[in-house]
Amino acid sequence: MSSYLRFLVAGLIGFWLLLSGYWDNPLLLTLGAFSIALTAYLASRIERHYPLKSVTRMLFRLPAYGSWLLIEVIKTTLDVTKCVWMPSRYPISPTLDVVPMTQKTRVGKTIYANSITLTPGTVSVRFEAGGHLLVHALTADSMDDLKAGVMDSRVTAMEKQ
Amino acid sequence: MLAATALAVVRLHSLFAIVMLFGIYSLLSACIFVVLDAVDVAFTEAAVGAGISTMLILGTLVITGHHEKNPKHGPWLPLIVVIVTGAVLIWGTLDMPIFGAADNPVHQHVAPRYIEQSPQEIGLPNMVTSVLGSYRGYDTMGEVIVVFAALVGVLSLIGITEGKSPKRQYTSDDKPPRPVLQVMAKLLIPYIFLFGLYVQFHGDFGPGGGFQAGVIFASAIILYTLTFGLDDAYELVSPSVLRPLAAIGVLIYGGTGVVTLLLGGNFLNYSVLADDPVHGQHYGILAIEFGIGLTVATVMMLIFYAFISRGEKRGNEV
Amino acid sequence: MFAATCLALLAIMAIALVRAFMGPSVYDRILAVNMFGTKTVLFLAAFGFLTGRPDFLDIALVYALINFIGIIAVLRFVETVTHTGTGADD
Amino acid sequence: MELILDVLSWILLMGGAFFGITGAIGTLRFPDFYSRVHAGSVTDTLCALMIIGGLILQAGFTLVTVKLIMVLAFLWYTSPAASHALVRAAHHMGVPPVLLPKPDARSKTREGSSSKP
Repeated sequence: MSSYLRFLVAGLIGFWLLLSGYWDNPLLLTLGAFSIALTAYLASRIERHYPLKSVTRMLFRLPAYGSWLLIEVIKTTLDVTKCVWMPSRYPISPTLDVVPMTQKTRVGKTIYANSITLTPGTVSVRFEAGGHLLVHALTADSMDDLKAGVMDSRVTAMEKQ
Repeated sequence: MLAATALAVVRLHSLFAIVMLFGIYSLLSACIFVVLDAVDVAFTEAAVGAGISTMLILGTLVITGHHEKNPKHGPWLPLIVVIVTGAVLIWGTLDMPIFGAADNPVHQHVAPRYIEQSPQEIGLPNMVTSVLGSYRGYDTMGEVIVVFAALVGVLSLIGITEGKSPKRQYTSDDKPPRPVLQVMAKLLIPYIFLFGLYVQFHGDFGPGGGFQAGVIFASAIILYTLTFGLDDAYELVSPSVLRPLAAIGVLIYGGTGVVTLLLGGNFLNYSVLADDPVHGQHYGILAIEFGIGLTVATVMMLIFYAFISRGEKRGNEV
Repeated sequence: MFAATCLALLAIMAIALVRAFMGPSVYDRILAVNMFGTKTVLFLAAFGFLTGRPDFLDIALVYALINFIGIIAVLRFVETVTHTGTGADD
Repeated sequence: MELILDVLSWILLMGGAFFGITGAIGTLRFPDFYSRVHAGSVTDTLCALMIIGGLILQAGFTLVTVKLIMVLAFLWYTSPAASHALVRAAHHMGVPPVLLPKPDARSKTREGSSSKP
C-alpha cells in the first residue's frame, strides 16, 4: 500500500463522515466502510496504471501555498474588474506567450498550470516542449508578472522532498 | 428563461449548439423544481437530464454527424400540428384546479395518507423515498425494468466492441496527451465514487437514492473514459463484468419481493423482513435502492460504452 | 439578503444565456454554459438558505460535478467532430 | 455580534454578486474568445468564494458549513481544469486569438493578428 493510497483512505473516511453526518448509526457506518473499501479498490486499480509519486508531501504543503494564491487571486480579480468597467482607462492587451516552467513532476506542473488558470487574467493554454507553458494573458502587465516567476518558484518549492 | 431557451433550441441548426442549450434547459428546469420544493425531482433532473442525457446525445451525434438534415417539407405542417396540440393541452388544463390550491384532488386522495402515515409506517425522514420504494414499489420496479430494457435494446442494436482494436500509439501531433486533466481526474474520481455511494445509502435521509447514485457513479467512469480513453476504462470496469451486474440489480429488486412473499407478506411488502415492521421497511427499501443503483449505474456505463465504441468503429476518435 | 443574492445570480445567469445564444464560436457557447452551471450551483446554495432548508447542498454538489463532466464531454466531442473543420460554429 | 455577522455576510454576498456581474458583463464586452475566458474565471473564483463565504457566516459551525466548503473546494478544483480544457481545445482547433499591443501610446489599432506559434 503506497503512501498515496493510505492518504486517500484517510481522506475518504473523513469525506464520508462529513458528508453523512450520521456518526452513531451502525448500519450507515457499516455501509460507509463497505463504500470506502470499494472506492479504495477501484482507486488502487487506477493507481496501478498511472502511478503518481510524491503527492502526499505536496498535499501537506498545499494550505500555505493556497493562502498565498488566494491573495494573488484577489489582486488579479481587481485588475480584471477594472478592465471590465473602465475599458478606456485600463485597456486590455491580450497576449499569447510561452512561460518557463521549472517543475519536475506531473503533479507540480498541473498545480502550476491550474494556479495560472485560477488567477483571473491569465490562462494556461498548453504544455510546450522543453518545459514551457503557453499562456494567454488579458493584459501585458499580467504576463510580465507571471514571467517574473514568483508563482513558478513557489510551486517548485512545494515539490521538494 | 426556459421559454427563451426552448425557442433558441428550435431556431438553431447546429445540432451541437442545441445539445448544449438542452443542458441549460435541464439545469433551469431543475432550478424550478427546487423552487417548487421538489428536491428529489430536481436531483434526478440534475443528474439525468443535465448530465447523462447530454452525454448520450453527444454520443449519438458522434455516430450520426452533427448537422440537422434539411427538412424535406416546409415547416408549416408540423407547426400547425404543434399549435393544435398545444391548444388542446391548454384547453385541457382549464378544467384543472388552480395550481397549488389546497383542495386539489391530488392533495385529497393519496397525498395526505403518504404525508401523515409514512413516518409511523416506514420511519424514514425522506418521504419521497418511502413513497417510491414502498407505497409505489411496483411502479418503481417497472421503471427499473424499463431502464434494463433500454440497455437490452441498445446492446442488441449497437453492441459493444470490446478492446480488440490494436493499441493506438499517440504521437504528440495526433492527439496531445492531456496531462492537467488526467492528474486532476485521477485525484478526483475516488471522491466521486464515494459521493455516489453516499447518495445511494442516504436516500432514506435526504434527497437522493438509487437512480441518482447510479448516475453519479456512472459519471465517474465516464470522466475516466473521457480523460484516459476507452481501453483503460475497459480494464478498470469491463463490459463483461457490467452486463451480469445490470441483471443482478433487477434481480435484487425482484428478489426482495420474492423474499417478502416467502416470508408470508405481499409482494414487495417489506414489513415482514424484520420483527419490527418499521425496520423491515427500512431494510427492504435499502435493498431495492441498492438494486436500482446497481442497475442504473451499470446500464448507464454500458450504454455509454456502446455509443463510444460505436463512434470509434466509425473511425472517429473519441 | 439571500433574496438579493439570488436575484443577482439570476441576472448573471441571464447574461450568460445571452452569450450562449450569441455564440459566435462553439467555445463561446461552452464557456457560457460552464458559467451558467457554476452560477446554478451558487444559486442553489443561496436558495437553500432563502427557504431555510440548507440540505439542498447535496444537489449543488451534484450540479458542480455534472457540470464539470458535461463540459469535458462536450469538449472531447468538439475535438472529435470538428477534427477537420475550423472550429467555428456552422 | 449577530449584527456584525449579518453586516459581514451582506458585504460578502453583495461583493460576490458584484464580481459575478462584472464577469458576466466582461464576457459580453471583451472582443474575442480568449479574453472572455478571463472574465468568466472572475465569476468562477472570487464570486464563488465571497458568496459561499457569506453563506458560511450565516450557517455557523455546522455540517452545512462543511458542505459549503466542499462545494467551494469542488468549484475551485474543477473550474481551472474546465477553463484550461476549453482554451486548450480552442487553441488546438486553431481559434485565432485577437492580440493587441500594450497601449503605451494609446494607439487604437485593433488588428486581429492571428499569430499562432
